Amino acid sequence: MAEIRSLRDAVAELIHDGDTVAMEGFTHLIPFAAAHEIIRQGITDLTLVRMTPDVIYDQLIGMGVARRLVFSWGGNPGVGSLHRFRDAVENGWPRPLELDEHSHAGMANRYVAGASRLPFAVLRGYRGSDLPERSSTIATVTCPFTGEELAAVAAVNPDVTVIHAQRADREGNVQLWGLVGVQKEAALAADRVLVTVEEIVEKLEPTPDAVVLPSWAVTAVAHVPDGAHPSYAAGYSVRDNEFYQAWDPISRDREAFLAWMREHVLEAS
Amino acid sequence: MAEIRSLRDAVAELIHDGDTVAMEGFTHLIPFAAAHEIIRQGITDLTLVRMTPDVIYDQLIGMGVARRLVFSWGGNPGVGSLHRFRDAVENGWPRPLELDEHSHAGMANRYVAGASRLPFAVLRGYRGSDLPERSSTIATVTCPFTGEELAAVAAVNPDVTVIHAQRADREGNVQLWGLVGVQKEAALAADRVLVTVEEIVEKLEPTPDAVVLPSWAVTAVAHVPDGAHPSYAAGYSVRDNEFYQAWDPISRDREAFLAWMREHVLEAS
Amino acid sequence: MNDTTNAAPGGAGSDVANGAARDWTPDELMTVNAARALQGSRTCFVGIGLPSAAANLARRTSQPDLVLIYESGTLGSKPTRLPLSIGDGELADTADAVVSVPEIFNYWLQAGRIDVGFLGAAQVDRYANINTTVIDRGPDRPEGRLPGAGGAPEIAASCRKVLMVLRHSRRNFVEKLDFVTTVGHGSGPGDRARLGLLGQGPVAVITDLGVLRPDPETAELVLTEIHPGVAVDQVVEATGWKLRVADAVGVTEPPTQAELAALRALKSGGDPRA
Amino acid sequence: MNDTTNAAPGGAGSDVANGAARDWTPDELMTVNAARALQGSRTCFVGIGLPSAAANLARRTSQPDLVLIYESGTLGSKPTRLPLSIGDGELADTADAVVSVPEIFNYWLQAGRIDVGFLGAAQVDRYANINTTVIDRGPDRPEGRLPGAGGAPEIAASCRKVLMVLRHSRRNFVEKLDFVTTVGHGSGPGDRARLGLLGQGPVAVITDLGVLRPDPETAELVLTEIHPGVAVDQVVEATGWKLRVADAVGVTEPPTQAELAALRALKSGGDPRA
Repeated sequence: MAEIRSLRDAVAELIHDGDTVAMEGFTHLIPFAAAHEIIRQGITDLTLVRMTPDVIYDQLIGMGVARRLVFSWGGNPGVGSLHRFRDAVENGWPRPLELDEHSHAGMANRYVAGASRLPFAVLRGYRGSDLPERSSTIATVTCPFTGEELAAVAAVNPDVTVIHAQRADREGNVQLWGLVGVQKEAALAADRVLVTVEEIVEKLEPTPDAVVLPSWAVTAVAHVPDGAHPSYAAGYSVRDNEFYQAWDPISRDREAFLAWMREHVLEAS
Repeated sequence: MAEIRSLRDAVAELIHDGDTVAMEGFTHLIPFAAAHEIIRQGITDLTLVRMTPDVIYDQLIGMGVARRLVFSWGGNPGVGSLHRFRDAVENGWPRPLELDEHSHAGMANRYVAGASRLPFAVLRGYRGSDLPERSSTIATVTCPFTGEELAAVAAVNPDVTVIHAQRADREGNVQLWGLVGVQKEAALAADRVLVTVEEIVEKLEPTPDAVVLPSWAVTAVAHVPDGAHPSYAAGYSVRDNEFYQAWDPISRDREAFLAWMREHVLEAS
Repeated sequence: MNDTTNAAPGGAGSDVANGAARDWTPDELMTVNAARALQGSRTCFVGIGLPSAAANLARRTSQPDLVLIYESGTLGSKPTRLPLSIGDGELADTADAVVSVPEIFNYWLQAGRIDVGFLGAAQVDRYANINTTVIDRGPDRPEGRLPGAGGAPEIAASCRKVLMVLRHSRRNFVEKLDFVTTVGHGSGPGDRARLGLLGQGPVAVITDLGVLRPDPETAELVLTEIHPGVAVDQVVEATGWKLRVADAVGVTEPPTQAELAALRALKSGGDPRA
Repeated sequence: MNDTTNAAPGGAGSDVANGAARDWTPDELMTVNAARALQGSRTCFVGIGLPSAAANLARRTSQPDLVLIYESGTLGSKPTRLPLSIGDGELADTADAVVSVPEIFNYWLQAGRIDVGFLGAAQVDRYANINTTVIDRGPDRPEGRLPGAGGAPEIAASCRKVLMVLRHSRRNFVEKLDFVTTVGHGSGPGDRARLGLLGQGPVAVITDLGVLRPDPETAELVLTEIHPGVAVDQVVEATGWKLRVADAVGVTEPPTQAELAALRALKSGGDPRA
């Protein structure tokens, strides 16, 4: 059963140096507050997993939290490059960053295999692409019925998955809706699951397009209103598109980035 | 785009002798009215696919519509045997019935592969069971990353899938909710999709736990209120458990069965 | 799941309660003891029929927080009356979450998240393997048809442990299965590991006569408890193989009034807590 | 999708509109023509950035029934203003259905249900293969990092056809890709079939200078149309390989006032139909 904890306690208990951590949310419901808490606690050497390592991972990577990134598209959506990600990959600043790079279809299926506790998933993918040459988690498998060769991708099973959701009840049952992305799969693929929520309610009311994670599939819930900002939580907030645009000049410059992180993350709480 | 047709026209246009037809609905939303229309039109030599060939397939099989059955559990849920199914398998009455038999997990994944247009799906299944000995659609595949041997099941891609749903709008977009079973997968695995609905509405309102099939993924919609009876449509009807119990004595006897079908199906419309 | 065994209602248990004027039936003894066997489990994948009655009874008595999971796609169903089928509307209406059938099998069952799988059976052998597919009726007759596998093979493979509940007769407890639908302990110790089956497999078979449990050394089912009023010989007689009997056979506790009231209310459609 | 190409805004097209006092920009020419290219398609898998602007413009002009599908999991989005990201809330709020990301890729894209995939790119070669992964910056410098594949490899593989839209420059249209992220026509005719790619692949590359289409015989991109005010030599000059030019190069129709009004309203956040 999920325990309801403070964000600080939950991060300290669930996430450790060297862990493989997935923080998911496809543009929507991105767990920024939890990422900031990881940075404040100085947790490091993480393998970070995320289909779209956008601004949230730019911040983690720029602060030197990650030694490895597993991903499929690393940009600031609608704005441009992730400058901290590029600086780490191109120049090793503040530390080198290993990459395991996939397509979205491949990453989505890696989570599906992880959630299903299968060692791999099959897809029609990567054909003719150079991507398999750079990854040890892409292979092929032959259909035993038709002889067709298909792509196989290795399951992802994070030590911890962190997501943000709209609501939990006092038992720790979690409900999210809107663009639900790959969060269910990422959560079910992990050994431990931390969910930050906008609100803790007495009873979860059925809601269209909602995903419910029962309490017994969640490790800890932390009440963190606006914990997805500058991303958003449908029904609670809208995407702060201006912040994403403002991030471009902040993140271009190492010093400007560090100053911003000091002011808005390290010295905040 | 789905066309809105009468049940009679839709069945006549979409379903032909010798087709592979899946009629899905896991206890809930079983398309009985469409099955009765198939019987009335004398369509025959079908390969019938269904995870739980309960009373609906007992009727089709007993009327000699099917030459082959692909399934995973054939009983009258909560009541007992399917006597027409047993009579066909054990005694070849009214005609022999070939079987391709799976577990639920295997059948569900065969539909998933079909909907994904992959030739097969992988699961941890059938280990130690005698089922693979009797089926040509169960094999094994080896994980290219771990070397583990897993079960592979061949995709199911019916010529036609028939389902019942609560609502469609005038554009042919379909909405169903409650126990949604494997209907989305069965529909997306098929070449043609026929949906009977309780109601045709101006606009589909978002509803908790609903599946929406867009009009461009559906071939035809027919307005058939109570088209799932004696099964049910959540929000419109309740399961007629008494009918399922009454079916047991009706179906035990060939003559009683035929008399019932004559009165309630062949001479009805 | 398979609730359409060929066992006649009451079965071999109908001559059980002949010791004293007891106010319960053999089936009630079986269901009450099956419900008790769920103690300590949080999540239960429920087969229809006898397992469903037992799991629902457990939720009404000692295990109010038991999470019931049905293969129709419901997580955390809380029905107020016993569902006839695994797809009765109330299972969805009262659930914490409703998911698709592929999801329930892939993300929830196969992933090994579920504490206990609760199965019925048509035929069981000494290693708690199950046949629900076909019955051999002899060389001149066609096979007798059973409903088939349903969810059982993967429930027995993936849940942390498995409970089985069925009526005790020589027809159900056989020397050799006509068909292995679902593996319990295979042909003995080590077989589950060799086959790569995740959970520990069947830990108890609860019948209307008593309880069988696998020997920790040999994995063979051993009679460990009889129900009040049942004799050991009676169980041996109702078993199609030479049944091993534990050195000290226990006697199960008689049903309490609360258990019986809850069970009867469940079956009659009422809610004893209402 | 990749909207973070390295092309400067305006790009090579900024010196295009020098023939007459025209009231449109090269980017508007590109987007209007990209929108027109969607005619006859019912369903479109939309990359963010230039493809999203074009697909939304098509829905506002000639193709009001165009079904927009975003990899964030929306089927049939009808946004009233241009989304900045593929995950803006309005995409979900206005959709016919919202599904998970695995489902959008497996059941909808991979299954080959979608008429047209609309992609941007950082680098394109003469066979309309795409690089959005890394740029070779020479032997003494580390590779330049691009965003990565996103959905592109499987969009290009699975949609019935593919449209591409990007600004025309020698940096974007290269002799040899530094990395093949996404296959267009591979190394020529027959390659898609050999690789088992379902759809027919790229059928047009729409730029701010004109339109390139694959030669039916060789699959090599050929300049088939220029935009009003653009010279053929200008396009050849802005292409990093020796660009083949069709025997008769057409000139695209100038944008209509309705197209320009709809595009500008979309970009400014208003709804011209409101």
